[in-house]
Amino acid sequence: MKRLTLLALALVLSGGVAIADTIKIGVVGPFSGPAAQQGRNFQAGIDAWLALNGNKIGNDTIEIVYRDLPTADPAKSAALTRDLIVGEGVRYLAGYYYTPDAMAAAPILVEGNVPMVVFNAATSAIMNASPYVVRTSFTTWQTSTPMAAVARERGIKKAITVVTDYGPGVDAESAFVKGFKDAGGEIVASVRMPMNTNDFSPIMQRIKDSGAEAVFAFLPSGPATLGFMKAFAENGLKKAGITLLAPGDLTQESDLPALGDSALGTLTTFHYAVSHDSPENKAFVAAASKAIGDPASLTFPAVGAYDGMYVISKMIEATKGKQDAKAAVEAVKGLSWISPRGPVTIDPQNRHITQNIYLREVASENGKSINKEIRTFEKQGDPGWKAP
Amino acid sequence: MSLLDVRQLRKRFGGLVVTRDVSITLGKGDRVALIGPNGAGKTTFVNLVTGHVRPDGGTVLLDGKDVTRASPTARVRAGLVRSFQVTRLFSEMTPEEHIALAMLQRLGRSRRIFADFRSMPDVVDEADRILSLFNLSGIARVPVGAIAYGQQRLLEVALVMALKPKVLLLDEPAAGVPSADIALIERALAQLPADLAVLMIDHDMDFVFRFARKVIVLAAGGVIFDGTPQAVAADARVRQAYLGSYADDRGTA
Amino acid sequence: MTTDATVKARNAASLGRVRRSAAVDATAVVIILAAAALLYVLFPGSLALFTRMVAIMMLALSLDLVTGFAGIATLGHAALFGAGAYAAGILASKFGFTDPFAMLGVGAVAGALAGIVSSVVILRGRGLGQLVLSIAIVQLAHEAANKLSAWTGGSDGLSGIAPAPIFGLYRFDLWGRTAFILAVALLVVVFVLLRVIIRSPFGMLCRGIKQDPVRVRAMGAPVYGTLVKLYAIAGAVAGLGGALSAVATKVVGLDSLSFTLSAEALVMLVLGGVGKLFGALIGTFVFIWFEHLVAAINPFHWLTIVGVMLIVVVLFEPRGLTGAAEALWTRARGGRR
Amino acid sequence: MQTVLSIAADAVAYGMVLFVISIGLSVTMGLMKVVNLAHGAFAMMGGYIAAFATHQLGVPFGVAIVAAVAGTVLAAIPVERVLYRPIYGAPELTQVLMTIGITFVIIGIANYAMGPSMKTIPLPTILEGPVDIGFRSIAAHKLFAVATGLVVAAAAWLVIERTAFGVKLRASVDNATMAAALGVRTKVVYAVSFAAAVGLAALGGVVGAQLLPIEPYYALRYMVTFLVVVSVGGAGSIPGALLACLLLGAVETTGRYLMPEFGEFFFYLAVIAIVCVFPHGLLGRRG
Repeated sequence: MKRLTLLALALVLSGGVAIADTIKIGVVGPFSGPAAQQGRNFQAGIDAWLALNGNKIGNDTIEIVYRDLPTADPAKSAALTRDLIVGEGVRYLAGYYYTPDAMAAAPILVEGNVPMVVFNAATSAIMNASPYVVRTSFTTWQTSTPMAAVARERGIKKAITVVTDYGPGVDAESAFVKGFKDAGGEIVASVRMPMNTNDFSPIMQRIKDSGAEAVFAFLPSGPATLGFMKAFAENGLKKAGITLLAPGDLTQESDLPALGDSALGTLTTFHYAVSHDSPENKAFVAAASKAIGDPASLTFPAVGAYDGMYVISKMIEATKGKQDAKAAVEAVKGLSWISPRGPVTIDPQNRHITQNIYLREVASENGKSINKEIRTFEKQGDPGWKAP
Repeated sequence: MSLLDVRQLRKRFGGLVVTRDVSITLGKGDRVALIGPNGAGKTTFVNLVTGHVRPDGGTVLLDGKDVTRASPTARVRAGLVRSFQVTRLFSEMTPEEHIALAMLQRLGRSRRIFADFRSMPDVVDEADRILSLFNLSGIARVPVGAIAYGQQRLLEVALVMALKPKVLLLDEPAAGVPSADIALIERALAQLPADLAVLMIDHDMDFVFRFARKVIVLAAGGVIFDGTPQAVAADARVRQAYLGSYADDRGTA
Repeated sequence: MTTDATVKARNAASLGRVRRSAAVDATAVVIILAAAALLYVLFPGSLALFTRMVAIMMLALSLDLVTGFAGIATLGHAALFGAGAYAAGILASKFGFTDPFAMLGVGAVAGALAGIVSSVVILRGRGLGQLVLSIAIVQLAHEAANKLSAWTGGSDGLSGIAPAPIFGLYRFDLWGRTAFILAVALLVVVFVLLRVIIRSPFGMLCRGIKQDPVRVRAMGAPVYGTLVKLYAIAGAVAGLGGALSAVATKVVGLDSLSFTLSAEALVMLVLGGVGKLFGALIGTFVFIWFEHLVAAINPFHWLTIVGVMLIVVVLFEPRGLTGAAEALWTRARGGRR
Repeated sequence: MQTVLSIAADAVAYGMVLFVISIGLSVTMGLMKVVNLAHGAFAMMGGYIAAFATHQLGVPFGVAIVAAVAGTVLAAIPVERVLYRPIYGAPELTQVLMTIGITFVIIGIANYAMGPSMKTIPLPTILEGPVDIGFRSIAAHKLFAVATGLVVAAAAWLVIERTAFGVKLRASVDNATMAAALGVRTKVVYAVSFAAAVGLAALGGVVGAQLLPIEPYYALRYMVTFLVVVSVGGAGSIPGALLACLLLGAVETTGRYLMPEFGEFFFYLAVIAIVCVFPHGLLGRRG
């Protein structure tokens, strides 16, 4: 432990030396607690990548160091990140499920000379918190914006937005409202629901009373989505022909079995569906399913982690095992490859991933609910990002 | 001038009158006993005087000032102190700390945040004097939870003494004390300052008669007797209401 | 009767006891400093974690004042911690006052104010009602911080806090050395002050209120006012902890105002031993250290292990780790005798 | 008017669901004087058993409910013997810690055994889909929850207030030594009451699962809500708990409809107001 620390110290101070050694990657994610499933998906994505590509990059062996951060806790995130950099001597940081956790870690990167690859946290502003942040997930703006076009194309004139009252919810609302208004639609109301909403009936009443033809909804993936979807069906909104639109968080694959038939027909836009039809995805899903154990619990954070590992491997290759965060990040700017989700590029300007966003419909296939991709919006950047 | 002057105190709970125009005066050095059968309204009377229950009518004057509407703590600070029938002490604190806390409160120093009573010679001296007066010096630094009940009763008296009251209401000071230790309590009571006005409520008649120079008898919420201990036994109404055979025994003895 | 000489001797003995208490405090300080130095040398890479630990120790100490010494059960104490954290963070990020001591000062004041406000509400309840009111307070504070996102950053957290170097000399470095030393210094100061306060007349009054508020009132002392004042002091300590967290980690999140943190602090305190300041320190240290250790091995089972730990403590040593240590110590001494 | 009625119906339905889940807690907390934070954990246990029974064993809903109640009670008996007996009559703080500990362990076990994903309990066709109640349609399972709540409330009230067992229970709580001296086997009384409370928790977990889905963190997620409604009602008072659930359900539902963005404020401000005015809860017994 002590020696490793000293070694890390030497590496930090000397800027790294190009000899064959072990390169540690620190991964921070929710491995316990209510979001443990998403953390397991991080792990599955990483394990899938290692299974398909091995743990050697050139002469160097990579080693993953996990740190558990069960909930959004920026103070703990900052402490864990420092501990990983100076205590464990990691040369790459990865993971980060929640935005505040990524925001807390970002200011440390320059001083630590460590790049960070965000596997999930989906707020646009993270990219401006440090020049050493690269992201392989999505932003809520990115996944929500195409939905506005879909709604207009389907002839919807009046829509209501219903989002959970916190950062990502507000992002989703802003993205949809902007897109929908720009396309000539009318937003009849924007409702923000408190985080701890158990009974969605009054919200459904609001939707009914608003006279909207469609509702755009955002809820964080988790138990509340079930209540929301059920309330939507039970309060007769589905029957009344009101269209439910949402970014894909609402119908993540691991929740679909629980949502059951009530979710059928729901339209969502998202960057990844486990059912995506491509050889890259087949290979990924096979490896990741094996890694996670229960294939039904495989969902979107896994692909963020898988692609994140790819980006990190390219960084290591480019810097030849040297500790040089600037060069590593430069090397992946503009990097393009075929991800399990489709073709992707790291935007050289903001280091966020440019990708296809798919319109999907929840459909039943072989007795199993899936997010069936029915349309592709190609090469979508992050419309929510503003140059600092 | 009287120290405690209770005039026409009245209280009813629902339809039940529990205190019926009770008037009592206590002067300097008075030793008065308040007795009465169970349910006579003694406890309510104490609560009315100390301010824990608001009266429906009447006034309470303490040293000439009207305290009828004053809060219980304000009355304590004005010099009206009570003791409890069931010992109420701080089980994790020592007798020394009890006395010191009472004194600090009296001296207006109990709000101090950066101080230690052990570095206040006046407090240490007086606490020591009071404790030795009650023969508690030996256990001055033992947590109260670990000392004998009789000693706790003594401490209760010592504690109220440390508050230097003008008027003291003693609620059954000998309750629960083994009869062998009653003498100790009596000795403690004898140590009370001569000019203090004391109103004692108790059941133990011998105890009351030895202590009090005046006896007030309460029955059904009203005062039915106010006179000397010698006369109380002879009073027909009291005999009827309360003393019964006990008074007869005394008379024939 | 007492002569001058005996009075003098008695006063001298009494002052001797005061000095002995001071010596105990000094020993405690030496132990804290030695432990801190040991951690500094052995785990130089983990100082950031230890700094966070100290911030939470302040919360546990503050909780100990209220729960351990005055007997008020609360599951909403993080409201005071969060008030300090946000006040310090907002001062730095929105008003540009980045002096760490200014941030700490503002945090303490905000914590004290939050303490007064929550005490006014919490003291209206008794027993269970008190618990529920305390939960309501922290939930409202959490919700308010979420709504006021223009000031607090909402659920994304408040970032952009860049504390200036201490005295303009010692900047907050990557290794977290400056922050750690600042944290330990603050902890020592707070610890000693609290020891003094507990022995003070005011502290005796608070302990008295816990054991029998009726008796305290019968002595003419105010119960309500005393408790509000205690809450203000506790708030200042918790607020200082929150501000320290903001200074050291440069971010503040909604979790600092959460029911979860409140409950966790209570768990740590009870683990260490309620009613003893050292208990708060040891409980926090053991809990967080253990969490770190177990989480590194297998995070999935962390909750189960904490649960078992709590059950074991309640069943076998309700006085917590310090209680167990005391019992061992007494037995060892008894054995030698 | 239509809207007002509609919101009122939602409020009643939500309040009754809360009530069905919380009533068992009213028994442990009010009558047995145990601040039982593990109540949600037992409700969750019931939910898991029902989900397992319907999905894996394919039994009908009614049987699943019985299995959930029986299974949870069986599992709770050793827990009561070993872990709850030592904390009867202990200070609130001790009870809080013990029951939080139990909750954590149950969550850990649930996570390990059942996985972190949500579990659903399929409803029989009769309870699925909306029912027309004149001015609007409402989910049948909500009506079922309302009916269950009313039946359970009536039964619990009868048992506590009108039977010999109820007398023994109240006597044991008020003065255990005295009750024992009078020949009441207090340990048995406590164990039976606890079993009943846990059984009610399991029932609530199953009936309420459509609104509060079963997953490992169920036990923590709704802990505060259960604790709050029971305390506001006045621990130990069945009518009080019912009143509190309806009142807070109304506050929450109306708040969510009128000003959803301030929904949480309404709920907790109402809680503070009620507890400040009624320190022992709406219909709580003093002392």
